[in-house]
Amino acid sequence: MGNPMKIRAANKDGVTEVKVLVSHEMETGQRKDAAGAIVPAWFITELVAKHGDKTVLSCEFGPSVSKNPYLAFKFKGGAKGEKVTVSWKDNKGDSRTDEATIG
Amino acid sequence: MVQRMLKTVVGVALAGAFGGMAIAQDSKVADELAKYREALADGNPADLLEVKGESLWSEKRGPKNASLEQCDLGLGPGKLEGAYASLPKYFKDTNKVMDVESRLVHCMVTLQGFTPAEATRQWYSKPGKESDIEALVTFIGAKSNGMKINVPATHPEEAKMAKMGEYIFYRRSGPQDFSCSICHGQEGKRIRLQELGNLTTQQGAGFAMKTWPSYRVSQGAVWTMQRRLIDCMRQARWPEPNYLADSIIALETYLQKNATGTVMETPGIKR
Amino acid sequence: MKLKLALFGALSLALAAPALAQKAVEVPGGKYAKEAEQMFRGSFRADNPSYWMTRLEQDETMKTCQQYRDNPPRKIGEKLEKLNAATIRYPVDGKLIGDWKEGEKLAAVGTGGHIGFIQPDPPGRVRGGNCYACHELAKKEVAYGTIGPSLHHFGKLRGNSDDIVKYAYDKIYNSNAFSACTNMPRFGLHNWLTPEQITHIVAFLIDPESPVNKD
Amino acid sequence: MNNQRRTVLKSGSGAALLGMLAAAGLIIPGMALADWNKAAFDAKSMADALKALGAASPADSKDVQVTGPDIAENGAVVPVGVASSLPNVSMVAILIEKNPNALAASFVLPEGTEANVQTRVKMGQTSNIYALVKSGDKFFMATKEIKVTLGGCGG
Repeated sequence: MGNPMKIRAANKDGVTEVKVLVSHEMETGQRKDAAGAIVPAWFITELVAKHGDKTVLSCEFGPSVSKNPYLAFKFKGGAKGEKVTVSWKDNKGDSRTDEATIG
Repeated sequence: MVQRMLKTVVGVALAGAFGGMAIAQDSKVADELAKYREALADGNPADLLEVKGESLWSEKRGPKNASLEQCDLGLGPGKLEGAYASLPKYFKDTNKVMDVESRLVHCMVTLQGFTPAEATRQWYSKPGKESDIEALVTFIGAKSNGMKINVPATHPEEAKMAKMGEYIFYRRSGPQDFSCSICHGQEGKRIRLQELGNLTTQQGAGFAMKTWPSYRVSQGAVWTMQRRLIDCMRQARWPEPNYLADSIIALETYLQKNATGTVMETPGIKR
Repeated sequence: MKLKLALFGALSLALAAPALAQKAVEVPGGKYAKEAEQMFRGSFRADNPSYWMTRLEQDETMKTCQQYRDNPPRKIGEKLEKLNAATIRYPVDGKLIGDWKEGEKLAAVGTGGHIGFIQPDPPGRVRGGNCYACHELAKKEVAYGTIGPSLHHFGKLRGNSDDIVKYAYDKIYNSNAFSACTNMPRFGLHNWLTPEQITHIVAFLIDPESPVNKD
Repeated sequence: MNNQRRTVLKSGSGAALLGMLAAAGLIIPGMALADWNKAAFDAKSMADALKALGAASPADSKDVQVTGPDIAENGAVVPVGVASSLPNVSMVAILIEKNPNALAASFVLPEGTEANVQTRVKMGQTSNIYALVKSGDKFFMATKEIKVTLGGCGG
């Protein structure tokens, strides 16, 4: 399940700016632990942002996206009080969805 | 004669131009570095941990199934606003000068019934292994955001700890002849591209202390002040002092005393 | 008689003044210095390997520098400088200029020598001079520190006379031979760098082909 | 979500790509990562990654920008973004030439989403960063070098 995301969404002049911070290890699969063993890859592969039912962004990530991924983008529309939801899933099949209200 | 003069003039102008280029290069580096830091500041992963710390604070846990809400961090049970900024301080109930982490562990032991070993087992996070203490300290620290650091060290025990911290600050040893003061005892210096600050002054200590706890992008984790100082000693190529060791609390007292009056900006984010 | 006394008083005052000025800088820790040392020594795990703990030992230079907050009176400073100058050893073949390319690598490496349980260096980690942490050297490296002076164009400005070469070698081997209580580590004294490695860094500073002396 | 994106992909050269992946046995219906472009993310070189994205030889364009500072204080977190003033941008991607796998992230932008996306990536060393943009059915690209610097105490 992971920890909750931090999602900020603000509408200005008809454009909604969304900023997302995700709690995730984003392990590359190339790092070695203290004992010298490879730490298996573990990273978010897909992330989708929706405004209501409409997808406003879908992303594919590789392991070189930083730990605790950050994402910022803008879409036309969206009004104060409406919801933006963000979902991700990782290569281990874990997933999570959080939502924020447009301010 | 005129020709020679001309040559000199051109030479000086050229030297000036080259000097200017060097400065221009440096200031361009500084500008891009500022851009980098600014880009990180909006979206600090420490915020995620702060939220987690908040729920850990009120969650009933441990053998006594109690929350930490009655924990006294120096300003009274449950009073969090400004508590971080006024630590370390002397506590009558333990007859010790304690920092935020030693006091937090004290509360986990006395209120929640954890053993000290249980409470400190994961005092810092590792990839895939989160630390409750990191989350709680991030939350507690954020409750002092915007407040002034206030560690005057007027109690005799606090004054003594600050003095002992000063001793450790100047203590040189190890295969690199280091002390804290080697890097942090002068104005306007940097190591690689990182500004160091003179920690013996209010300005320097304030600049350093106000942003902790901080998310360290190079580590992918929030570091508490204990973690920060223990790592300084690792970087000095010394052995690591124990977590919550008095000598770390002494250093913290010395630094917070020097920084007193500086407004907190926490959690921070840095290299 | 009265005059004599007054004179004597003035003289002794004058004599005392520098001593007083020196005294104004208190020993770090003040009256708690001894207790602070005990507290510090008591901060480590009892089962630490003993060679780790030797890193807490202070030789006379370290102790004296700490006592004077790295700013010892000139006389004491000179004594330390002599003491440190006597420690300098040279490579067996006597050659003080090595391979600047090796020196360039050593200057950039900041790892090595980390001990402990949290983030020790993995076995076999290269131990470098970490020169860029404190000094500007080759222009192309923008991430340089300013704790020490810029060494850009070191050889270009100073030439490659035997004196300059020996100075560079000696300074890296034992910085305290020149200025007691300097911030710079004593790389040779502590065997942090071997004499041969030091000659490589000397070459990096002196060789006209080294990027330090280009651009 | 997946259906919608598949539609977008199919409308462009992604259809060929899907076909290729399916042929390679990389797409198995119901698999958790069915849609994740494994071939592109696994590609070691820029050229292979671009090929797997269906953008074998994108044209350089002044209307595409890699946003972000020229210098990173640490390679673990490097803020980068892609911005473009080209019309009908439906996809953007960020590639890092010298990383073990060049492709860092790709984004499908439905109509109404601006061609301006920012994220943070890891960089093993100083490298060129490429912003790839799909405008209409053509690919365009821009590049910028980001210097990764070492930190003070040396790890």
